[in-house]
Amino acid sequence: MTTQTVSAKSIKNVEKESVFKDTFKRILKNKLAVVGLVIISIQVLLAIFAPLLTSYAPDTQNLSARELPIGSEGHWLGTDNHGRDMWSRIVYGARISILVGIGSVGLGLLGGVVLGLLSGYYRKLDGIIMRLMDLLFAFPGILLAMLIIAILGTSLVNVVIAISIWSIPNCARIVRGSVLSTKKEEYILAQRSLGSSDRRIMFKHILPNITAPIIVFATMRMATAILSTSALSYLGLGAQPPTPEWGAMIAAGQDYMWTSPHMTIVPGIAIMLVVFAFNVVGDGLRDALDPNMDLN
Amino acid sequence: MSENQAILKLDQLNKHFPVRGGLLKRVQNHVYAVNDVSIEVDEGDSVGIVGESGCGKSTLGRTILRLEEPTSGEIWFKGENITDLSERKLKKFKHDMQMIFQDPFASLDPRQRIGDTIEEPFVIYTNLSARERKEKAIKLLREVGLDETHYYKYPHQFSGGQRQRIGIARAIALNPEMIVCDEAVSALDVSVQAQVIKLLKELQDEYDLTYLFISHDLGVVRHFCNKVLVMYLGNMVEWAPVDELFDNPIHPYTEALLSAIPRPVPGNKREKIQLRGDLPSPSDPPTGCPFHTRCPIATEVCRQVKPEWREVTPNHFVACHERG
Amino acid sequence: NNEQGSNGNEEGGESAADQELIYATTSDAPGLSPIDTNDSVSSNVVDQVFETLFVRNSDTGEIEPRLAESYETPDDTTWVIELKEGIEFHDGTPFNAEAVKYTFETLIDPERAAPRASLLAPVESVEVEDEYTVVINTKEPYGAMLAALSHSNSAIVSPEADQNGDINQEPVGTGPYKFVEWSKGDQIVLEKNEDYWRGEPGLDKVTFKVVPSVSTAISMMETGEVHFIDGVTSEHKSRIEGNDSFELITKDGTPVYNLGFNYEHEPMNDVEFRKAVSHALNRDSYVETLDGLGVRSNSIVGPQVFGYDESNEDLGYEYDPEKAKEIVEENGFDSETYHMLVPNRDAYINMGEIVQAQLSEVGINVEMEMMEWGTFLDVATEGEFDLTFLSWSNVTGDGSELLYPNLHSDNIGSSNRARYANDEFDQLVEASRDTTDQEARKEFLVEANQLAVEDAIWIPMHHGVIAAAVHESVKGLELESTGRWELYQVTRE
Amino acid sequence: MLNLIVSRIAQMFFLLIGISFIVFMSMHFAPGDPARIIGGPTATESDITNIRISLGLDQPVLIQYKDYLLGVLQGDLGYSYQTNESVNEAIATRFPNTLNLAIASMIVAIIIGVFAGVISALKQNTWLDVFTTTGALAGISIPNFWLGTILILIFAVNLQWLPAGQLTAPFWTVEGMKQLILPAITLGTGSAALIARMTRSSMLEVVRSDYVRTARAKGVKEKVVVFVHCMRNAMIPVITVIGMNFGFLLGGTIITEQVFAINGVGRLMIDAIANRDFPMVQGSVLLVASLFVIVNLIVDIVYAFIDPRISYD
Amino acid sequence: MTEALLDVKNLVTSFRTADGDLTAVREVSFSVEQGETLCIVGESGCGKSITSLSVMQLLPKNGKIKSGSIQFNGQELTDLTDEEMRQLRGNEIAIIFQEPMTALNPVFTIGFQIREPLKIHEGLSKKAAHQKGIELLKQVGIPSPEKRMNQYPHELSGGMRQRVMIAIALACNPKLLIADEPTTALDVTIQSQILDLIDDLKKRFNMGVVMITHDMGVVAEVADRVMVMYSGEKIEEADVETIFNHPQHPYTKGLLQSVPNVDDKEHHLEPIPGSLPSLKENISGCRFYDRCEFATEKCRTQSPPKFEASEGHVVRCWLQEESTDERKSSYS
Ligand SMILES: Nc1ncnc2c1ncn2[C@@H]1O[C@H](COP(=O)(O)OP(=O)(O)OP(=O)(O)O)[C@@H](O)[C@H]1O
Ligand SMILES: Nc1ncnc2c1ncn2[C@@H]1O[C@H](COP(=O)(O)OP(=O)(O)OP(=O)(O)O)[C@@H](O)[C@H]1O
Ligand SMILES: [Mg+2]
Ligand SMILES: [Mg+2]
Ligand code: NI
Repeated sequence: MTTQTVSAKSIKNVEKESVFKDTFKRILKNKLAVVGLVIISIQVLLAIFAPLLTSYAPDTQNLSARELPIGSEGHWLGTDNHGRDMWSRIVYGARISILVGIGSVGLGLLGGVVLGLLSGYYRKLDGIIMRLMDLLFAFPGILLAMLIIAILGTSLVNVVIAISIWSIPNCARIVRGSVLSTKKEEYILAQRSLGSSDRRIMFKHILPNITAPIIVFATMRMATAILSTSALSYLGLGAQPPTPEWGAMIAAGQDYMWTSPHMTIVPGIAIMLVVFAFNVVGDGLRDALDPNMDLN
Repeated sequence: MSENQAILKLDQLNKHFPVRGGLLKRVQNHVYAVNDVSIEVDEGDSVGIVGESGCGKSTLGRTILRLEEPTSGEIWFKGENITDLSERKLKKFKHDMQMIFQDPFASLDPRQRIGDTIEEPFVIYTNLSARERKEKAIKLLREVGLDETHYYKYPHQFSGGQRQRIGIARAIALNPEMIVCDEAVSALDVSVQAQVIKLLKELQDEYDLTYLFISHDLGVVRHFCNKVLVMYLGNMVEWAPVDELFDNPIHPYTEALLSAIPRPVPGNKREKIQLRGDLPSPSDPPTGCPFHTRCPIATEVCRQVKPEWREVTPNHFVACHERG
Repeated sequence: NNEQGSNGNEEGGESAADQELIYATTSDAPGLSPIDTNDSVSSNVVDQVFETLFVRNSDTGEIEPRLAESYETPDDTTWVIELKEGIEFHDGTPFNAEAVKYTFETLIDPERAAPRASLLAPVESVEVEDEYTVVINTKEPYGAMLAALSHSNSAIVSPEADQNGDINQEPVGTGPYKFVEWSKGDQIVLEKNEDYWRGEPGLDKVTFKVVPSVSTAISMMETGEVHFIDGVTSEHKSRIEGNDSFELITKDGTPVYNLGFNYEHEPMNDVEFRKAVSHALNRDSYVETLDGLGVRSNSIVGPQVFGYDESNEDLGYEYDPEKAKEIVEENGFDSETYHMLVPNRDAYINMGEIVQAQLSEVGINVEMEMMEWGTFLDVATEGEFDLTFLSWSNVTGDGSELLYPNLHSDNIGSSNRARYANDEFDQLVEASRDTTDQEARKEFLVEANQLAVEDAIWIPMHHGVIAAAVHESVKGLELESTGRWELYQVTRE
Repeated sequence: MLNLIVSRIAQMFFLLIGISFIVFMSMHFAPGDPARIIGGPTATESDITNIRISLGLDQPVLIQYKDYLLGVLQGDLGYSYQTNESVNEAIATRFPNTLNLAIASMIVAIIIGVFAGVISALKQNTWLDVFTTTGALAGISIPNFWLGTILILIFAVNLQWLPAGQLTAPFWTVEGMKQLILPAITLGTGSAALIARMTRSSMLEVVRSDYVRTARAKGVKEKVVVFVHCMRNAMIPVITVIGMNFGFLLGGTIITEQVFAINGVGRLMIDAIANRDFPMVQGSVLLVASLFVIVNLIVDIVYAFIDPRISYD
Repeated sequence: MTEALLDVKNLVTSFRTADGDLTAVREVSFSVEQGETLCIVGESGCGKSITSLSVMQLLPKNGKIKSGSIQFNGQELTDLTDEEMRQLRGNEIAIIFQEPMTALNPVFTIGFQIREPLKIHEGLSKKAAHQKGIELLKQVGIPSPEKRMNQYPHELSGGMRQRVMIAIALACNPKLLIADEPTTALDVTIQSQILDLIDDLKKRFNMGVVMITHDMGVVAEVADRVMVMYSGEKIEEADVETIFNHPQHPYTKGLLQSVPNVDDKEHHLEPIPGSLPSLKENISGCRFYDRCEFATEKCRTQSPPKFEASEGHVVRCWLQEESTDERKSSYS
C-alpha cells in the first residue's frame, strides 16, 4: 500500500504538470503570443523593479531641464514639460497600467462570473439579470464610464470601478453562454443524477470547465481596460497629476506635439505595445485552450 | 431478496416539454416526448427500451430518475411513490438509482481527475475520510478493469471504452439497485462494445442490479435484456420478454424495426418491411394511432382512435387495433 | 486689378471672402445675450454685437464714454449719464435712455435671474430724464460704477428685440457686427453692420468656429481654415512662433492666477502655514515655464489693474525653501496631506503640478484632485478643499471688482470661495467701492492689497498675458488687457 | 419578421425608460450643480436660487423625472439648462455629423476588415496572414485619440492633403469626403481590426466545415467555393460583431469628435456631462442607446436574410 | 481480368501535427470494378475516411498523400492538376459523407445545391438543371420534389438530407460512388431505405461503389468484396462470403465475434481485449500484436507481409506463413 501511494503521488505531479505544460507548449508554438508574453513579462518586471530601474522619481521636477529630447544626457527618453524624466514616468506608468488592468478586470470578473453563473444556471433569474445587463450594454462603454465617474468623482480608483462595471455585462454574457452549453453536457447531467447540490455543480463542475473562456476574456479585457483607462485619463477623467499614467501623459503631451513629440509618442507606443501584448496573448490562449484547434 | 418484486412501477407517466415563442415567450405548443407510459420492472430485470431517434427514450429514462419533472403520472420506486418528493427526500432514492450515459467523451468532467470523479458519490452521500474514499475508488477501478495508476489521470487520457468503464465505476459506487443506461454502448466500437456489455453483465450478477437499457441497437438488446419496451413517438408500442418480442413481434412497427436490421450474414437477403416516410414531429403527433401515418396495415380506425394497451398473450402487451 | 474684375467670379468671390475672419474658440457660447451669460466665450461675441456705455481704454486704463456722451455725479449716489444721439440697434430700434433703463432693469430683475446681476447690485433705480439722459441712483455710493458700466454684461440691448424674441439666441445690439446665424456647437456667423455709427467696420463677415482642441485649431490655422485664436498658452507658443505666416500678439493683462486657501480649514487659516507655502514656491521658475505668457508679481492686484502700485512688489514672501521647511517643522504642517482642488484646464494643471512638487520638497504633502470646470465651481463654492487655484479675469480692470467678490466676507458661500473674512480688509474694500473719487479709491485698494499680500491671503502665481495668434493677413487686431478684443478695426489683406 | 420588429420595439421602449431613469438619477446625485455652472464664478447665492427655480430644480427628483418622462413620451426632450436650446433641435443639428462619421467609419471598417480577414484566412500561415493578423491586433491596440492626433500631424499639417478637422461640407461633396477621411480612419481602425479577426476565425472554421468539403466534392470551382459557399456562412458571426461594434463606434465618436473638432452628439454629450446639463445628457444618451438597439435590430433582420435557419415567428 | 475502375496501390497518407507526422493510412492497396461494391470496415479511427478522402484528393489542409498510386479508369489521379481533379469530382467520382446534418450548406436551398454540379459538369442552364434536379430528387424517393427544391436543409429530416446528398452525388452519373458511412447517423428503418436505394442505383447505373462502414450487418448486406482495416493498415481482403465464413486474421475473427446477432440469442459475445493503438505509436511489428491471442515473438518485431490465403483473399498475419508459405505474395 505504501509503495502504491508513493507511486500515485509521483503520477500526480507528472499529470498536473502536463496539463499546464500542454497549454504552455501550445502557446509557445504561437510566435505572436510569445512576443506578447515577452512584452507582458517586461512590463511586469518594470512594474516590480521600478525603483531600481530609474534614477529619478517619476514626479521629481526640474523646471530648468524641461522638454529635453530623447537621448539627452541623464534622460535617455527625454523629459516632459516639467522636466520630469520620461523613462521613470514610463516605468512607473507600467505599474499603474498593470494595477488598473488587474483591478478592473478582477472586479468585473467577480461581478460578471457570479451574475453569469446565476443567470445561466437558474432560468428564473435569467430574464431579470439579462435585462439588467442589456441595460448596461446599451450604453457605449466610454459613456457609461463617464457617467459613473461623473457620479463618483474623478480618480484612478473610480476609473477602475467604472471599467469593471462596464465589463460586467460582457463577462456575464460570456459566462452565461458557457454555462448554458456546459449545463447541457452529460457530465453535468451525470452530476445531477448523482444528487449533487446546485452549489456544488455550479462551482465545482461548471466553473472549472468554463475557465478557458473566462481566462481568454480576462486577458482580452486587460487590453480593453488599459486602453479605456488611458482614454479616460486623456479626457481628464482618470489619473490625477502627477500620476504617470500613460493616457494622461499623452493628453499632457499633446499640446507639445510640435515641439516635443516624444512626450506623446513614447507613452502612445507604451500603451500600444502593452495592449497589443494582452490581445495577442488572449488570442494565443484562446487557441491553446481550445482542444479542437489543430495546430499546424 | 425475493425475486420478481416490482422495483419500478410507472403509472401513466407523461413528459411534455413546453415550446415557447412569440412576443411574450408564451407556451405555444408542447413536445409530447413521453405519453402515458405504464410498465412494471422487476428486480434483476434488464429492460431494453428501443425505438427510433427522438421517440422519447432518453426523456423517459431521465424522468424516471427525476432529472426531468414528470408532467403527470406516477413513478413508484421500491414500493414508494417518488413522483412528488422534494429534492431532499429524493436524495435517499437517488442513492439507489444511477445512470450511465451515452457519450463516453462527454459524461466525465474533463477538469476532474478520474479519482475525484469516482469519489464524487461518496463526497455527496457519505462522511468518509479522503483516505477511505480513495481506497474505495481504487477498489472500484479494479472492479471495472482499470487499476490504481489511472486514479490521477484526466478523462482525455483514456480511450472510449475505458471512459465508459469509469462511468460505470461511478454509477456502481453507491451500490445502487437500478441503473439507467442511456445508449451506454452505442458510441463504442464493436470490439469494445462487447467488452463493456460483458462487464455490465458481470456486475449485474454480482450486485443484483436492475437495468433500464436504452438503446437503438436491437442486436445488443436481444443479447443483453430480458424484457423489451418498444416506443414510438413517445408512446408504448409493445412490451414483452425479449425472446417473445423478437420471435413473435405483433405490432407492425416492431416487425418493421426488426426486419430493417442488417444481419451480419452475407447472402441472406430477406424481404424487408419498408416503412413509408419519416417520423412525424413529436410536437404535432398524428391523431389516433401515432404510427398510422407509416403503418402498412393502417385502417380508418387507426386514424381516429388511439389503440388501447392490451395484454395479448401473457406478459406480452401491445397497442394496435389490427393485430393481437 | 479693377479692370480685370470681370475676368472671373472666382477672383471677385475671393476678394469678398478675403474680408472674412474666422476665429476659433474651444467651446461654444452658452448664449449671446449680455444679460443672460457670464463667460468669456459669450462675451467675445457679445462684444462685437453690443456696446456698453463706457469702455476702458486699453492703453491708458482710463474709462472713456462709448455709447455715453458724458456723465456727472451730482452726489455720491446719483449718476447722470448723457447718451450719444442718433444711434440705432440692428433691428432699427433707436438707442435712447429707455433702452438703457430697460437693459439695466432687466439685468437686475430677479425674475430674469441674470448671472451677472451683481454687477449692478447697488443700483436702486434707473430713471429716464429725457430721450438721451438717464439717471442711475444707487443705494450707497458705488465707486466702481464706471467699471461696471464698461463690463460686457452691462451692454445695452434692444428692448424691442428682447421683448419680442430671444436675444440670447438672436442678439440685437448697436455694435459693429450684426448677428446672422448660429449653428449650435459649430459656429456663429456675424456680418458687418453697414450703418454702424462709427463708420463701416473692416470685415464683411466674422465666423466664430468651435474647435475644442487648441492643437487642432492651430492645425486649422496652418491649413488656412482659421485666422485667429486667442488664449494662446505657453505650450503652443513655440509652434506658433515657428510658423512665419502667424503673428503672435501679446499684451499684459488683468487676469490674476492665484493659489487660494480655505480659511475654514486648519491650518490654512494659520498665517504661518501660508507663509510657509509662500516661501516654498519658486514662482520665478514657475513663471519661466510660461515662456513669457505670464507676469511675475507679488501683488494680488495686478500691474494692469486699477489699484496697483509698484511699491507692493516689495511685499510678500520670497522663495526660501529652508525657511519654509523650518516653519513646517516647527508647526508640524507635514503631519497631514492637504487636498488641492484643481480645475481640469491646462494652465491650472500645470500650476498644480508645479506647486505640488515644490510643496512636497518642503514637507507639505498635497494631493491633487482635478475636476471638470462645472463640478469644480460647485465643489469649490461648497468649500470642499484645502487649497485651490482660481483666476480672476478682471473684465473691468478695477481692483474693487477683484477684491470685493473674491475676498470680502459678504460673498462667503458664493464667490468668496476662500471663505476669507477680515473686518479690516472688508472696510478697505468697501471704502474703495463707496468712494467715487478715483484717487482716493486707489489709495484704499493699495492698502487692501498690501494687507492681503502680507497676510498671504492668496498667493498670486502669475498675472496673465493676453496672447492671440493671428494669420499674417489679419491687421489691426488689438487686445485689451482684460482679454477682450474688438473686431471693429480689423481688416484682412 | 414583423413579430421580431414589434417585440424589439417594445423591448427598446422598456430599455430606454430604464436607461433614462438611470441617467436621470445618476446625474442628479452626481456632484456639480447646473445652476452654479450657469451662474459662473461670480454668481451670488440668490442668483443661484433664482436660476434653480427657473429650471425647476427645486422640485423633488421623482417629480422632475415624471415630468421629464411625460415630455419624452410626447417627443419633447426638454430644454438645455445651459443654453436653453431645445434638446430635440440640439440633437437634430448634431446628429447628422455623428451619423456620417459613424457610417463612414463603419464602411471603412467593414471594407478593410472583411477584406483583410478573408485574405488572411485563405492564406493561413503565410507571411500575408501573419502581416494582416499582426496588423489587426495592432489596430485594436492603438489608442484612437493618439492615432487621430498623429494622423492630423502627418496628413493635415505636414502633407497638407486633408483638412485637420470639422465636418462642414455635406458628405457627398468632395470636400465633405475629404473631411471625413481622417476621422473615419481614426474611428474605424479598431472596428476594422475586430472585424478582420472575426472574419478570419469564422472563415477558417467555415473552410473546414463539412459542407465546404461537399462543395469541393461536387467539383465546384475554388473561387466559387470561397466567395459563395464560404462567405455567406462566414459572415453570420461577423454581422453580430458589426452590430456590437456599432456601440463601440458610437462610444468612439465621443473621442474622435473631440480630436477632430466635429460638432456631433458625442461632443454634445461630453460637454453636457461636464456642464451638468441634465436634459442634454439624457437626450443624447437616449438617442445613442436607441440607435444601438435599432442597429442591432437591423442586424437581426439581415441575419434572417443570410441565415435561413433563423426564423422569428 | 477486366481493368479495374479504381486501383489504389500502396497508398500512404499522413498528417502534419503538433507532435510530428502521423501516418493515418499505411500502404493500403485495393481496387474496385464497375458494378462492384467494395466495403471498407474497421473500427473508428482506423483510416477509412482518410483513405476515401485521399482518393478524392480532399484531404484536410495538413494531410498529404506521401506515396502510392491511385488510378481511376487508367488515369493516375495523384498526377492531376487541381483543375483536372476538380473536373472529375462530382462528375466521374462522387462521394457521400457520413453526417447528413452538416454536409449540406445551411444557407442555400436544396435546389441551389443540386443544380450546382449539373451546371458545372453538364453545362446545363439554370432551368434545365432545375428540371433535372427535380427528377433526381424523385429518383431518390423524395416526395413532392418541386417543393423541396426551394427549401433549406434545416427544414428536412436527416433521412431526407441524406437522400439529397445521394441525389447530388448521382447528378452526373458518376462511374464511382464513395459512400463514407452514409447511414451511421440514421435510424435503422431509414438506414435500410438508404442502403436499398444505393444498391438499386448501383445496379441501374453499373457504378463502382466504395462503401465505408463499421457495421458488419451493413457489410453483409451490401458488399461484394470486403476490406478490413486496422490502425491504418489493410489487414484482410476477400469477397464477402469468405470474410464472414472463413475469416483468417484474428482481428477479423474477433470483430465478427463481437457483433451481437439479433436472430441468435445464444450467440456468444467474445470481445477483443484492449483497444486500438494510437497512430502516433511507432510499431515495428504487427499493429494488432498486443490484442492478439496468437501473437508470437515474430509478430512483435516484424510487420507481417501480405499472404494470399486463397484466390483474392489477402491476409496480413504471420499465422498465414505456415499455411501459405509458397503463395507468399510478391510484396514483402
Ligand atoms: N429539454 C427539452 N426541451 C424540449 N424538447 C425536448 C427536450 N428534451 C428532449 N426533447 C424532445 O423530446 C423528444 C424526445 O427526445 P429524447 O431525447 O428523449 O429522444 P431519444 O429517444 O432519446 O432519441 P435519441 O435516440 O436520439 O437519443 C425529442 O423530440 C426531443 O427533441
Ligand atoms: N486533420 C487531421 N489531422 C491529424 N490527424 C487526423 C486528421 N484527420 C484524421 N486524422 C487521424 O487519422 C486517423 C484516421 O481517421 P479516419 O477519419 O480515416 O478514421 P475512420 O476510420 O474514418 O473513423 P470513423 O469510423 O470514426 O469515421 C484518425 O486517427 C484521426 O485521428
Ligand atoms: Mg437519447
Ligand atoms: Mg470516418
Ligand atoms: Ni492646450
